[in-house]
Amino acid sequence: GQYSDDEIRVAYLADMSGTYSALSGPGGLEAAKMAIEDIGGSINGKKITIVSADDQNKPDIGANKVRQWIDVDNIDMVAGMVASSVTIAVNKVVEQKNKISLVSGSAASSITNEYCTPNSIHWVYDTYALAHGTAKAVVQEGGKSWFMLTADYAFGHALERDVEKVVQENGGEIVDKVRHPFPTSDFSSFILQAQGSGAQVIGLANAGADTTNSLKTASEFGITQAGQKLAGLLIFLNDVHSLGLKVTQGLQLTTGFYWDRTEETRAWSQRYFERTGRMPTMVQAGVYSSLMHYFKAVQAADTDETQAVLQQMRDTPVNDFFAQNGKIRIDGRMVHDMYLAEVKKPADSTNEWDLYKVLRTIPGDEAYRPLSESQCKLVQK
Amino acid sequence: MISKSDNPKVLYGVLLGLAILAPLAIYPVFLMKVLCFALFASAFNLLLGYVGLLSFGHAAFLATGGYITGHILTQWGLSTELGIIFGTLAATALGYIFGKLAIRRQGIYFAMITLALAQLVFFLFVQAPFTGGENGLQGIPRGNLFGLISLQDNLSMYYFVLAIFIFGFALIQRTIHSPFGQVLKAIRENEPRAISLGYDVDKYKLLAFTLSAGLAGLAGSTKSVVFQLASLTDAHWHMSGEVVLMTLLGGVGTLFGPVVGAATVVSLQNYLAQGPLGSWVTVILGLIFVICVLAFRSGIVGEIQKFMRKNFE
Amino acid sequence: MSQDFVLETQGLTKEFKGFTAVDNVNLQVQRGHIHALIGPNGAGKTTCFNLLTKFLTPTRGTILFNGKDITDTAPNQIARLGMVRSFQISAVFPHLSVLENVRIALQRKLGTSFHFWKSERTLNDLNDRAMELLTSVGLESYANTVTVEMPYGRKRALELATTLALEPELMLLDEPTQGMGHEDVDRVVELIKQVAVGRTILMVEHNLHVVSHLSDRITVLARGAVLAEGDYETVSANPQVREAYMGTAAEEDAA
Amino acid sequence: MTELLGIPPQVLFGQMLIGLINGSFYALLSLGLAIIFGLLNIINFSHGAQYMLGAFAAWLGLQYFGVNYWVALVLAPVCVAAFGILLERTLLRRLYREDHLYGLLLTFGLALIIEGSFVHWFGVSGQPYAVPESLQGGQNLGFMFLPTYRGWIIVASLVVCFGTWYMIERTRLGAYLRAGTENPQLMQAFGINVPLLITLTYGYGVALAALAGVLAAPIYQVSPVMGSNLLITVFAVVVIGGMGSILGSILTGLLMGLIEGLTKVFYPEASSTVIFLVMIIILLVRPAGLFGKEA
Amino acid sequence: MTSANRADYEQLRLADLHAFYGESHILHGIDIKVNRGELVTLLGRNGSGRTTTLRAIMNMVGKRTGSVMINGRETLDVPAHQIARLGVGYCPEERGIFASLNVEENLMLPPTVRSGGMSLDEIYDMFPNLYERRTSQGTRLSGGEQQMLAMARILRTGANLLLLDEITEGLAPVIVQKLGEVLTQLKNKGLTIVLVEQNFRFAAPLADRHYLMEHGTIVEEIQAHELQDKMDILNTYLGV
Ligand SMILES: Nc1ncnc2c1ncn2[C@@H]1O[C@H](COP(=O)(O)OP(=O)(O)OP(=O)(O)O)[C@@H](O)[C@H]1O
Ligand SMILES: Nc1ncnc2c1ncn2[C@@H]1O[C@H](COP(=O)(O)OP(=O)(O)OP(=O)(O)O)[C@@H](O)[C@H]1O
Ligand SMILES: CC(C)C[C@H](N)C(=O)O
Ligand SMILES: [Mg+2]
Ligand SMILES: [Mg+2]
Repeated sequence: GQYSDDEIRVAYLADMSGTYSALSGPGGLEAAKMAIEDIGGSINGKKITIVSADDQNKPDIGANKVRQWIDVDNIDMVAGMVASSVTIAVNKVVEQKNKISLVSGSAASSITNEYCTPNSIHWVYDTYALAHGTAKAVVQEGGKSWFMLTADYAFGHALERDVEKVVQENGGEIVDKVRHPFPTSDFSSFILQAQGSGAQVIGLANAGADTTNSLKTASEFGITQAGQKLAGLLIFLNDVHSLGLKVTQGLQLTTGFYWDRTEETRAWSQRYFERTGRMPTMVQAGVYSSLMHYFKAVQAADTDETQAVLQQMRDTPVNDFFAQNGKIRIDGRMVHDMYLAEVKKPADSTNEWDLYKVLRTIPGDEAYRPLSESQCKLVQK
Repeated sequence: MISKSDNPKVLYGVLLGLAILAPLAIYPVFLMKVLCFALFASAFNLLLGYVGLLSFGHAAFLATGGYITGHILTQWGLSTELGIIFGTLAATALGYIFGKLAIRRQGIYFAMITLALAQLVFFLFVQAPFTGGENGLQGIPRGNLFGLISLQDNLSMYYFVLAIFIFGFALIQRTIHSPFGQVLKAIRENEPRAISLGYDVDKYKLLAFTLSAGLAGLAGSTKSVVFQLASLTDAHWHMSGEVVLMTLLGGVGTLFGPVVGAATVVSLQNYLAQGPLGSWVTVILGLIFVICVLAFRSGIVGEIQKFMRKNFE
Repeated sequence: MSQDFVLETQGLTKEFKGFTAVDNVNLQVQRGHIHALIGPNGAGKTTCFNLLTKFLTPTRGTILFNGKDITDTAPNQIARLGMVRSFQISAVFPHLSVLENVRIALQRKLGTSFHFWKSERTLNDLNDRAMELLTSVGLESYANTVTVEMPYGRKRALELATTLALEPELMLLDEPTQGMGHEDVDRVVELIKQVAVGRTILMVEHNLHVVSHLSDRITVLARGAVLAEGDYETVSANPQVREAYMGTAAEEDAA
Repeated sequence: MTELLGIPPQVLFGQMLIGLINGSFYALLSLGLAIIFGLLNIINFSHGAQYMLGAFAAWLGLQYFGVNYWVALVLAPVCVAAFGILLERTLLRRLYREDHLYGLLLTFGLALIIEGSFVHWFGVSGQPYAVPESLQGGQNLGFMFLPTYRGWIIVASLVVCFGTWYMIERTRLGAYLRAGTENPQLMQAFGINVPLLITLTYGYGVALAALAGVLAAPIYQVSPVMGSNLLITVFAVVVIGGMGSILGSILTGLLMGLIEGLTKVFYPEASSTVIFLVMIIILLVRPAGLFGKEA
Repeated sequence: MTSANRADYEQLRLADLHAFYGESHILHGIDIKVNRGELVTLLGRNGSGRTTTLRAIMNMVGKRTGSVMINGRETLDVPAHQIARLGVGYCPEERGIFASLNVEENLMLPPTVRSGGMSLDEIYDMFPNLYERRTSQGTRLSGGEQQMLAMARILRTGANLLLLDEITEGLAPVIVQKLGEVLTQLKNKGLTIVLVEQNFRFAAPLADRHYLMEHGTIVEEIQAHELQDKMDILNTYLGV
């Protein structure tokens, strides 16, 4: 078949040192390397090489890096991609240069909505799914009035928008909201405002350190004792791990992956653990899964030519430890089951990484925005 | 080297030759980035090195140039040159306003006022509807030069950027060696004396500040066209700090110092980040600055000049 | 008007937080005079000087220059009107050449000082005039020296040359001989005599030797107010002045 | 219920109290900066990193040596100060005669090194540090629930700040410090060991930062970037207060905390910008800052 | 009585003293000897190195070689801050008044190095201007008042070897006269004084000896009684 440079060149772009590095970062790179090893280091006799870089969560750095990778290093695809703002910028370049991007880190549902491109696939989760998992569950359990605490940037805005819609659809209301600068180290006054609002639920539309700080502050001000409930709308395994169960117990969250769910997830995660000393987040698992799917498509199509590979990827359902029967839609959304989980009580946890109890599986079609509501330019109506 | 530096014309010729041939060996987009930052640092140096004013808010001009040009090119569909000219003018105007407010203060207070003003500008860019917030202003078209030459091609874009850089650099060089430059020098040397000779020093500083802001804006406008993106990074105070570092690293008050400093910093950021030392980039940058401050205080170009003076005079 | 005053103050007063440093001073400097301001330490001479040159704002009172009220005029404007101060601490541009120092003062009149697009070579037209001025203070051989490298006394001379370039009507000198050795003192006295031709000079000076040799008229300040006024003989004969300021030194120094 | 500016008074007072708490951190940090700037003429850009080191020292101590909060409160500042003193003796010392730009640059480089290393070792997601047993819980003040620990922060930092102020403005040692700031050589000629004085002062300034770090550990996450986020704001506080003014940096720290708190009620997006707006206005009206002496 | 109180006790001795500022070599081998209770002057043109000599004694120059004996003790390796403790008081040319301290704090600043210094009252008696302005910020004083303050504050410390640089500069003649009287008093109390002066008329009647400096070396030593005879030498060097 046809292979550019006689090699398959992949790239990994993520926040390697900043706020989001623990949930993606070097751990995601390790997952990518596992995928390369597992496929045998080469496909159809063509060697696989990988480059990686730190985008520092800055759109300009990410986009420039990818532009250079494509111009100079002739990469065929890029995986990883964390901050939504970076992803949207990178996807523009990737589209312009006709390469492939597999997005595992970002959350904003706009990536496959108003910013969709034919060259990108959004793999793990998105804000729509988060809203339809966590927020919906909370409203249905009776948390009708909400106070939104939102990170004041693209991702927070998207999450806030998706959550508002879900809450209203399910008969709840948003009584008030406040946007905090990104990042913020002190949440006390926001928490105080949330407290003053009298809402039943405080929805945290932020991520990483912002979420962990909000949670800690809330516990300090006795929010839960006073009868209000917290909904962390985007919580990663490492957040819970670092905050500890005492602070986070009972928190409900939506995730695209949890290591201790099935035999396959445990087996893969165990291998990952042996290499990194940590259990994988959904993003890190997603990096492996998305790359593996890509490699298999290259293998099957026997080329690394963009459109051929993309076609092959779309035509094949995703079936691995990460997703069962996942399918890639025309707008770039990889639709797969999501899970509503609850953080365990310290007493119920048997080891350091025994953190979640999966409450419910949310079927993919319910979790993700239906194409009928899509604004993506690729979707024919 | 010696004979070259004895005759600046020869030196300039050689450098120009190198600049024209460079994209054959080096990735043009990287070179364009270097040129943009070199112009930015040179503009900053006009202020710090030749007027003695440390602005800690120069990012605001870089960003203003970038955003305005980006907005014009994406929304108004004007030609690339016009977009850049308007971006530059906007930064110049902003520079005038900053200057008006800050110029009466000195030293650290001047630095802090410029920082504070730049923070307000940053806030504006975060909040304003047209900037795309955190996402940045994306998909700026490179367009055609004079409606003829497509700039989509990296090489033609490169020569366009090189021309802009040379224009900016020549303007700075001329400013320094102009009657105006003489007065600036006098002000830096002994301000009260310059006042007593009847010079309205604030006006001179203001003009210098405005010029510097305009050139910084030019760098930002050009950069946004090259990368087809204007983002908050350019407006963040880190950027204001970075340009100080570039300038000091290369050599304050030397013509080529900022250029060398910018090239060094940009290369480090570009090439170090992808190597095995990836997660140590910050640490390595930190180390370099520490070493520079301790051992090569006049910056790279400054030290070379000192060395030449010592050994060949 | 019977007498022609270049500079006049009326009721000039400066208060610092309840302390009156300059107290209702009426000073009249006659055209063509060398006028000295003397007085004991803390009498308010420097403050007075700073008021006249706008480095301080008066609490009360007016300052008239050629009959025009300049109490609220900006310092650089005053310089343009023809009243120029020289500084107590040597005021030169240390890293410019001696010639350039003088040229800076000449340059303003050219009207190209904001022209950042012109070559500095256009300034060479001023070199002849600058050399003339340097010659007049005996610095012609130093023209291309970097100013820092000159001895102290010469810097003073350069400063005078620079000031003269502005063709001031009135020059204000603050302790022009402070910190100088005897030789230099004499040279500066000579210099001041030279440049005083056709101008008015107001100076603050402690060296009675200098005062007695140069001044046409002397104002003695004490505790912020005028204690005595007149020529050297009159003033030095005043018992109050002797007690507050001169002590028994007067006769020796005037010698 | 009556409302002030459309806000229930409970919320308003609550926010002001919260502001005061943040202000306490600003005060401690800007005090340290002001002292260091005053005596060493160095704009200590590594102040944020040193604050972070304080928090990390407490965290590491607890994690690996079982050092409890109260011991850490003393030990961490001492350790970080010792580290600071080492830096001062080996590096900063060489720069005293240079333009303070170089001090700024050096300390900036140091901050990059320190923070970069910690990011490499610990990642950026914060490490938790529990509120000490005896300071858990809180008081219902009627208009708000004040966690005991936050109350403690206000008290502790006020005591430390005003103690420091007293020492500098009212004692002989303080007079040496102030004079040493202006003319170290002459102080030396008067028989005062200025290098030692400088070293100790730097150590003290750093210790204040580290102390703030320890105080912060239980309420913010202990993270390598916790300091750099705060630093630029603290600079603004120092300048608004008037560079080198001890009292100015303390009072302004508290005041800016309050203003920030209020902004969070009315226009939260601007809360990280408002201090800069205040700074511009203050400097235009009072060029030397609120408490600074005009040159 | 210890030897330290004998009249011929050698309080300061410089031998082959060289001093440098960075790379510039300023003093080229100075030899000076001052006995207890003597007042000697250093005369010379601007830039001849008089200030540098005093600063070298205080270890305030970049580098120095040779020998500086104070009270019979070699001090070349003594750190700057310990020199004052040997009983040396230094009044710098540029006065060195501290802006952040008020007048009284300035006065009280230098630590006492020996007993027997003047009391605050005595000082205020001598300089009433200072008493009047005692709560003002130090640098708000007029030039002359600052000069008084700089001089006064080392009289408080009890130092018995005074290094005074141009103390009459900028002072009104009456004050200069008074200072002359003060110096005579101090000398009579047994203090040793090294005086750098431009004002020869002021220095001449006070001094026991004069050292004439030129280009960083001592070119002439003149005893007080030889002054008349050597007027011409002074003339060539100083233009007196
Ligand atoms: N900014 C100020 N604040 C308060 N007092 C001041 C200030 N400036 C000067 N003074 C006081 O005003 C008085 C007059 O000072 P000024 O400097 O004018 O004296 P002078 O006549 O020049 O004395 P000298 O001959 O010693 O230089 C002094 O007592 C001084 O302490
Ligand atoms: N810090 C310094 N660095 C370099 N050179 C210096 C320094 N201080 C003084 N000098 C030089 O040393 C020489 C001697 O200066 P010094 O101050 O000792 O002279 P002086 O006899 O006291 O004269 P003055 O009357 O000016 O006080 C001069 O040439 C001077 O330029
Ligand atoms: C990994 C995530 C926290 C990224 C973030 N939610 C974003 O999309 O910007
Ligand atoms: Mg005076
Ligand atoms: Mg001297």
